[in-house]
Amino acid sequence: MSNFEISREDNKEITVLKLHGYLDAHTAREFEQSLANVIKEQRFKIVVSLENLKYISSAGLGVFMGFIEEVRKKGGDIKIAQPSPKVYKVFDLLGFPNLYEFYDQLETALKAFEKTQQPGK
Amino acid sequence: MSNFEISREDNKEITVLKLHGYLDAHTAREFEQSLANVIKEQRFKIVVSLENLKYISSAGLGVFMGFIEEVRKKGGDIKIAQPSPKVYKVFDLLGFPNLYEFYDQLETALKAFEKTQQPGK
Amino acid sequence: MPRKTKTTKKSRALYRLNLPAHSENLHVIRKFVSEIASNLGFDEEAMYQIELAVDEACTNVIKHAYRNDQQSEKIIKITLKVKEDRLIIIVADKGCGFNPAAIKSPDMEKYIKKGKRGGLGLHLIKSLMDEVSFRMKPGVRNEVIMVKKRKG
Amino acid sequence: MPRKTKTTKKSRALYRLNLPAHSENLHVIRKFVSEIASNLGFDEEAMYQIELAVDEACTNVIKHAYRNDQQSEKIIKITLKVKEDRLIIIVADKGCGFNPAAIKSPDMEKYIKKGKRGGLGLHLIKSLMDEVSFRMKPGVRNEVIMVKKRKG
Ligand SMILES: Nc1ncnc2c1ncn2[C@@H]1O[C@H](COP(=O)(O)OP(=O)(O)O)[C@@H](O)[C@H]1O
Ligand SMILES: Nc1ncnc2c1ncn2[C@@H]1O[C@H](COP(=O)(O)OP(=O)(O)O)[C@@H](O)[C@H]1O
Repeated sequence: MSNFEISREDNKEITVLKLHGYLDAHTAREFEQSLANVIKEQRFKIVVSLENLKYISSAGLGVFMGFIEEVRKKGGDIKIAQPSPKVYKVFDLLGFPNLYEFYDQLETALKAFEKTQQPGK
Repeated sequence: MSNFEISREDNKEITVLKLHGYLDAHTAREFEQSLANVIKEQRFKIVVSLENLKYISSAGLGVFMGFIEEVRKKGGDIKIAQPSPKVYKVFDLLGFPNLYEFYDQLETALKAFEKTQQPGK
Repeated sequence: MPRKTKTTKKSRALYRLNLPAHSENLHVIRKFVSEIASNLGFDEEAMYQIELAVDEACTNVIKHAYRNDQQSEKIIKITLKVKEDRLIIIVADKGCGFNPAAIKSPDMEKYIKKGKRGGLGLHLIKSLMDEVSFRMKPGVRNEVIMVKKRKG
Repeated sequence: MPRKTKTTKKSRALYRLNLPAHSENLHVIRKFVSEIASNLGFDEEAMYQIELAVDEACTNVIKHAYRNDQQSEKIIKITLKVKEDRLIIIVADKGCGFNPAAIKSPDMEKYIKKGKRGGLGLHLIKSLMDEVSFRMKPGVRNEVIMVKKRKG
């Protein structure tokens, strides 16, 4: 009876991870594992959809931080889509909008990957 | 920020009280007050809809018991409509189905008043 | 000190909640208990039964325990002991206490005829839980001890 | 004994919760705290802030407090004191303790470059609550004391 779930959709070279429920120090492991799996498959264009995420704590933010440098080195990115105002506020308090791209719509997050050719370096 | 609400609809001579949320020893007072008001207006044909009731404790059942005799003496009745299986189970454990009419549909509860002319004695 | 048997992490878990005996706290108590029950793998029906039994026991503390006792702090103490095969829930007060043996099962027909309410709480608790017992020390600690079995 | 000022029922309310320092209990803790905050009339945003600050303090207890201390019972103690104008929340452990003055605010750019995580919890707690203080007695009782003002 977990209060956190992840669903995954592969969309050409982009992978979308949709988070559902409560992301805290208990459930962060699951998210970490999912991200690690995607990266192991050499897929570096990642959108994390937070449309159904009800809650996030710093343990959840830590997972984003743990992978971003590696992903960007490989020419990819982790973009964050559809956070609720409450969830966005937490990212905002910790300065994430300076470091990550946030999108209100899933579609615009996906399109943002098309625009940039080989971003990063 | 109450977790219990009542809405009322008067339908010719029948009054429908719709309960929402959690009915416990704290919120039972509100239900009691609503029922008392209806009866004060000399309206004795009452359907209580539990479609949106998520929880009931014995304090909630007590409210039904407190008024039923008076209402029946006046030729009326309190009928109970649309309990969820969980909520019905509580009524069932205390033998309420022997004492009250339960209906799966609101409409059949309303119709049951038409069928009986001057029920009670 | 060596223990007799190796216990799993969960089988030793202990939860204690002390809070004011006010009816507005019943919702807090139910959420608290049902979240723990959910973590322990109880199904929806069992969760509802546990919530209801604890609510009834706490409602009794609020309504009855401190009635003639305006001086003492009106506190409900809830303890959950998680064992491998069962969950033990103790609801305790330090009010007036009562004699559980003297409480009869309610006769519903009579209740309705008299327009009298109540007497249902203990009956429900006994119906919903696998074991119920009592320990009374009026003014010190009165306990309703409820056991719900965990499915293997 | 006469009190200096007349306090309302709510202003004296005291809630205590002791439970095992396991991350699976974070959800229980958040629900518990937010139900009480809701009863006290805090709005949705304040509720989220309180939940999050308490979660962060408890996560620290789980991750850090008992690290080198396998013997002691790993318990989180949460106390809520409801005052007329504010809610005081104390998260306590009896683990190793720490020096709050030595904890610096995180430099996010550096964190990302190093791929290093953490260091965000205390920063969040300070951002979310109106007052934060600490009392350390390693092995006995280490407290994070958080205050959220109630709107008048
Ligand atoms: N914690 C308690 N402290 C004192 N008396 C209690 C307590 N719990 C139950 N009782 C007594 O047992 C009786 C039966 O309780 P119960 O079956 O819950 O019905 P009700 O609360 O509706 O009377 C109460 O009327 C009360 O006298
Ligand atoms: N309850 C506690 N017991 C022991 N150390 C703690 C406690 N809370 C915080 N700390 C210390 O403070 C540091 C900063 O905590 P925090 O800002 O939450 O970041 P993080 O937990 O991610 O390291 C921790 O790394 C730890 O050393």
